[in-house]
Amino acid sequence: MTDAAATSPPSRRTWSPRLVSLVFVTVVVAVLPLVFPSNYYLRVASLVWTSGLAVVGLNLLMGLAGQVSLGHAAFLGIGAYAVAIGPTHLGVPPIPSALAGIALSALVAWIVGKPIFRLKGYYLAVATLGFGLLLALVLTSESAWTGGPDGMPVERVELFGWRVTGALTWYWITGVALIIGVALALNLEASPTGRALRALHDSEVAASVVGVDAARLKLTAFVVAAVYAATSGALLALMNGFVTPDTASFMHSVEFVTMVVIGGMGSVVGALVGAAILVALPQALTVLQEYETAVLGLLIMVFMIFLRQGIVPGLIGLFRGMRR
Amino acid sequence: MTATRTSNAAALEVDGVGISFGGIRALDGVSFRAHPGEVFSIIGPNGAGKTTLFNIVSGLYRPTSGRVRIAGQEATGLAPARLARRGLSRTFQNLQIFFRMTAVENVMVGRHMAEKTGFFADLLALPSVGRQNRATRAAALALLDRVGLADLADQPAGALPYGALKRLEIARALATEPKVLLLDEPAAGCNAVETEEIDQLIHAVAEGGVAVVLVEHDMKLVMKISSRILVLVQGKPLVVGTPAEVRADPRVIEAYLGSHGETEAARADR
Amino acid sequence: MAEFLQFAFSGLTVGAVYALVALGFTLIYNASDVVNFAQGDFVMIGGMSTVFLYATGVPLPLAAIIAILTAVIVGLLLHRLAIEPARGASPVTLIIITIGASMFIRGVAQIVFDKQFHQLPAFSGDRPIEILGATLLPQSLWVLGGGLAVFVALWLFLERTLIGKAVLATAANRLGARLVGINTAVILAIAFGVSASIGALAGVLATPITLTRFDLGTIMTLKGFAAAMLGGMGSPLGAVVGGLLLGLIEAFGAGYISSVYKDGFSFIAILVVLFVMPRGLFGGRSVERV
Amino acid sequence: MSKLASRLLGLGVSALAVAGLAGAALAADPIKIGSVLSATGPAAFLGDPEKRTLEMYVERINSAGGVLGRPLELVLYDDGGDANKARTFATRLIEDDEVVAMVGGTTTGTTMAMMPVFEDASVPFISLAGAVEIIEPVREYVFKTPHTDRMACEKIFADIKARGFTKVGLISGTDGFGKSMRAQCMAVVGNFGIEIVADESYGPTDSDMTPQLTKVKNAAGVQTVVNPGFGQGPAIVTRNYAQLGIGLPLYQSHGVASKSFIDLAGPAAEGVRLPSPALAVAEKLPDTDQQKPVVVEYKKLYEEKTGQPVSTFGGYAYDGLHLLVAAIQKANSTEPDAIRDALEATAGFVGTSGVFTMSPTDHLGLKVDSFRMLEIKDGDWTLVETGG
Repeated sequence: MTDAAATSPPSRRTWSPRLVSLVFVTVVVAVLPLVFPSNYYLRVASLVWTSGLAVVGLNLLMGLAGQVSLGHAAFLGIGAYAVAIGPTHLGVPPIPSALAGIALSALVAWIVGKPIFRLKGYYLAVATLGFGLLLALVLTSESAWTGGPDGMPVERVELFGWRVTGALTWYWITGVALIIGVALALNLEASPTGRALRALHDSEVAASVVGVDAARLKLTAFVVAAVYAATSGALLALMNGFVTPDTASFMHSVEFVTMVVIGGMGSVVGALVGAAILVALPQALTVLQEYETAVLGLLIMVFMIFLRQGIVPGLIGLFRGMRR
Repeated sequence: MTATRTSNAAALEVDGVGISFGGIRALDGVSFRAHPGEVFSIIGPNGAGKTTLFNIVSGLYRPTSGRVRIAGQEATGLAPARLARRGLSRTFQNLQIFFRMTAVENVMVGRHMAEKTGFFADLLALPSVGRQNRATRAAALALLDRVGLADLADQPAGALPYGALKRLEIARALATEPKVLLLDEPAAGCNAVETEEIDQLIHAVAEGGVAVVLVEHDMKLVMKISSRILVLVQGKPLVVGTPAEVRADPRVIEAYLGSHGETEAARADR
Repeated sequence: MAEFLQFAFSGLTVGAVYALVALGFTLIYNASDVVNFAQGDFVMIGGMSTVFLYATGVPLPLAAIIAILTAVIVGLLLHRLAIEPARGASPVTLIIITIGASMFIRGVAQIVFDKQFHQLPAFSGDRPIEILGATLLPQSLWVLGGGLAVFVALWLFLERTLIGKAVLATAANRLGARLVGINTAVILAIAFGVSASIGALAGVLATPITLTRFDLGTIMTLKGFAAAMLGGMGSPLGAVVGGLLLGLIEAFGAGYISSVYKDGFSFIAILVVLFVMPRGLFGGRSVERV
Repeated sequence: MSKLASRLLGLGVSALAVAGLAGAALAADPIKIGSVLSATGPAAFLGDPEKRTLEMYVERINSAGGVLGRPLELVLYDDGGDANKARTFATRLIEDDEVVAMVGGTTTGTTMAMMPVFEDASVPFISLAGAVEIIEPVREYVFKTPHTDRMACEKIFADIKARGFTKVGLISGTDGFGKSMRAQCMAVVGNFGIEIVADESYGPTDSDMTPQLTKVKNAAGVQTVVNPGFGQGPAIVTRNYAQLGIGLPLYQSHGVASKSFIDLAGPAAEGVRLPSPALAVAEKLPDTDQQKPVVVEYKKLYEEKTGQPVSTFGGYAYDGLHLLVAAIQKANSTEPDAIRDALEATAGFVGTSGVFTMSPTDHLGLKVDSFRMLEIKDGDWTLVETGG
């Protein structure tokens, strides 16, 4: 994305790659149901959209601001458990619960992010990892509230007496959420805030001497990413009708980071491709039975070795190279 | 700028600054004042502590001793971003370019403090954001024009030659509308024509009322452009004076210029 | 007193295993800035290979040696086939490659070996040693002794041998090392090999106590990484102290406070340490160079 | 760029389509049975024997002529222990593979996540997971084969009571199995006049439990210790227990009723008691036991085929598959609703876990007495006769 923007000629056309990405995502979401043979495909696509939403958010933190979080699934967990705990234990309807969960997730990100973002590189990674593990531990241990390691059911959403259910309904809900998420991310990327974040990624020192408040901006990106993740978590829980602490697990966090990097850091479309690959590939690889884990690991290595910028930026690069 | 100013306030005042790294005194008792409109240069052999001094003044290092004041106000140990708000900006000896952005975007980042849109406006891409982007871009293009890079504006910064990057850094620093500008070897790696252009640029910036503090190895440039010069040797101040005084000072010739420097200073004289 | 001592024994034994994994992290990080997320899988390879060789009748010491060599070969292959071709890629890219490698190793292990838990007989019997009312298994002494021996051997290797010094030089300044004629690719390969052998040794020593399974690597990587960061990434002393400290915090936390939040205490401790010392206990202060 | 990306997406979609098709083209008109198991991941030691058992018996049933003259087709997916993945595979079984029933769900977490899919689609689902919540409250289409953890607690406490103990120390795993069983034990302990005097836990990947056991040991008046848990934890607990020389009777759960537990725990396992299905003591059952032929045959076949000791988890899969086959035969139909009705009417079915008799209010159909109390003696299981 950044690459495309970088080489496009002057002022008036700077908006266009942004629009292209948005239109592309919208068209994909709109057209897929026409070609899908069964609800199962809708289910897989809905999972790609929800994961994609979280990854687009994480990409703002990793791809734009250049900060790695190894505990991002924790925010997914906050969103997911909010819609589980709210209706079950507190009598709050699902949608207000979801909004409360998203707000809580932003608040937690802000409180946790303040001290954590004084750390750099791997130290930041291990601090976010620690935070994620602590949250997952709470979700697993406080069985009275969370149902413990086996998770808990989530009440179905009811809107004006209409029970929100069915694969196609959820496909559209998650698809629209994704499109909104992508649009906002693209807006941010092209704004003064986004510019400052990108600057931070390349040289924090240079950004700070021109007045960019690095700590505040990183915190902003962290909070935004947390909001995306919590939204994704709430959608996932409502769609599944069930949550388990796996949602917030370390492995899930690692999966999100892998999605960002594989698709291509800094690229919104890349984030979606990353999510699509890691969600859909295991579905396709089931034919390999027990070789699945090994093949998936092998594919991740091969992708990263040959397209080290990530799939989308890497392929764009290859494509340009061929044309020359 | 609300607090009382000390009399005869310098734009930048460095008072007895020193710093130690792991017990080694890298800088000791350095003091100087730079006034609006002047070019104040700091010279010295490699390892004299010039860049370290810049890093203290710009808030990257916290000094072990001494004070830094900007426009008469205490500024010791403030974070770089806060110093920038006080009107201090700088360039870097080892380039700190935003390599993944275009040249003009690099300068646009320099306009960060002047940008008025809020976070939520940015998120929703309100019309004000579009207007702000256009205004920022126009200002950045004007600055690129000023440093002679207008036709490279939309090139990725990573693809620009070294000399152009040096000037790009100056444009980015100028974008903050600084009161004090620290330039760390702006002419390094530039050919004669480019050096001449930088000379004129620095001159014009100072003319505009900015206090320019310059670290530079090109003696010819330094002697020609500076109003006063501080000579640092092994982290300690040796002399402060006009180019003529410095050139004439035997301690400088002995301690720093040496036989090689002597000829260079002589050449600069011609 | 007996209780305190018992917790300490438990913490030191587990901590020594963490320390060995952390040492492996440190070695590779020093030579390449890469954090190898497949580090824990070397522990699994060491343990599982020994178990399966021993089951086919190979004597235990020989099985252990073959297992360690297997891990070294895997480590060298990992470097040659996955890290070396991606040279110059960003640290995040390299991390993802090692995560992929870890999945691959785990995936192959569950086919080559199996998915069940396995154990090895203790090297010097199961009779616990009683000390002031607390008990210690002889195998714990093997683990602690092994940890100490590896630390000393690593120190001698780095300080007293030419190759070791080359590793240190590469860690300090890669470009400089290359300029004085050090082949940094070879150094990196050595780092992967040695680090794999340390991990595998930990697996062999610990299996009689902790048991082993094909996916043991994940938790080992997590704990070893945490220990290395607690001690300060890049410092061998930090790795050892970090590992032992982590083990002790877990044991005392479980013993004196709450066993439910045992893993929580160790990460709270890490967060607290990092807030006070942003580069870990022995990470040293780095000055940003601009 | 958009072209490229769309082509990429097209590739992805066709890959999905291929994967979907791969399962389809087999023998004429087979009966499709679905299964989602945790054959890899942290619960692999449960899911793996289940998978092997299902594959082995589907093959045997088919070579013996199938069911209703039609072959069985097993559509098997591995969820890696991830509930979200399990949910997706459940949808795939219903929507894409159109199975008539499902035998699977290795853990309580994955089972709970999949249940709504089968309930919504009105397709019977026989779960292989332990927790009592799966069948309480009764859900129309959900059944299960393993004893509930509550039964295990009751069996253990009855034995403890019979031995005259009243003060119990508890140390449980924090995985789903351990936590669920701990909760059930806490719920029923009062009925036996027994008091819990210590309540410790350990994580599923912990490698040393001496601190927790030291606390249990020092708890006032503790007379015996119970360890709800499965996987490596109980083996390590047993070893640490011996290391600390605690010397009180130790009870494990049915989660480790397999020969491999004795191997892992070594000599420390001597004297350990646990409730278990008949499978663990197959050959030692009296000839009059109606389960004997079933468990002896299953054990022999499984161990020959896989070279690994038989486990109760594989036995749950055996029971699930055979309950289903019996129901299909009885219903003489492959209509999910007919199968469901036949399953609910199961009576006197002899499986590895016991004799199943289901009803509209009982979708498990086992009683506490189908558990046997075992004790490890000389490195092998022996039956204990208790008054409980």
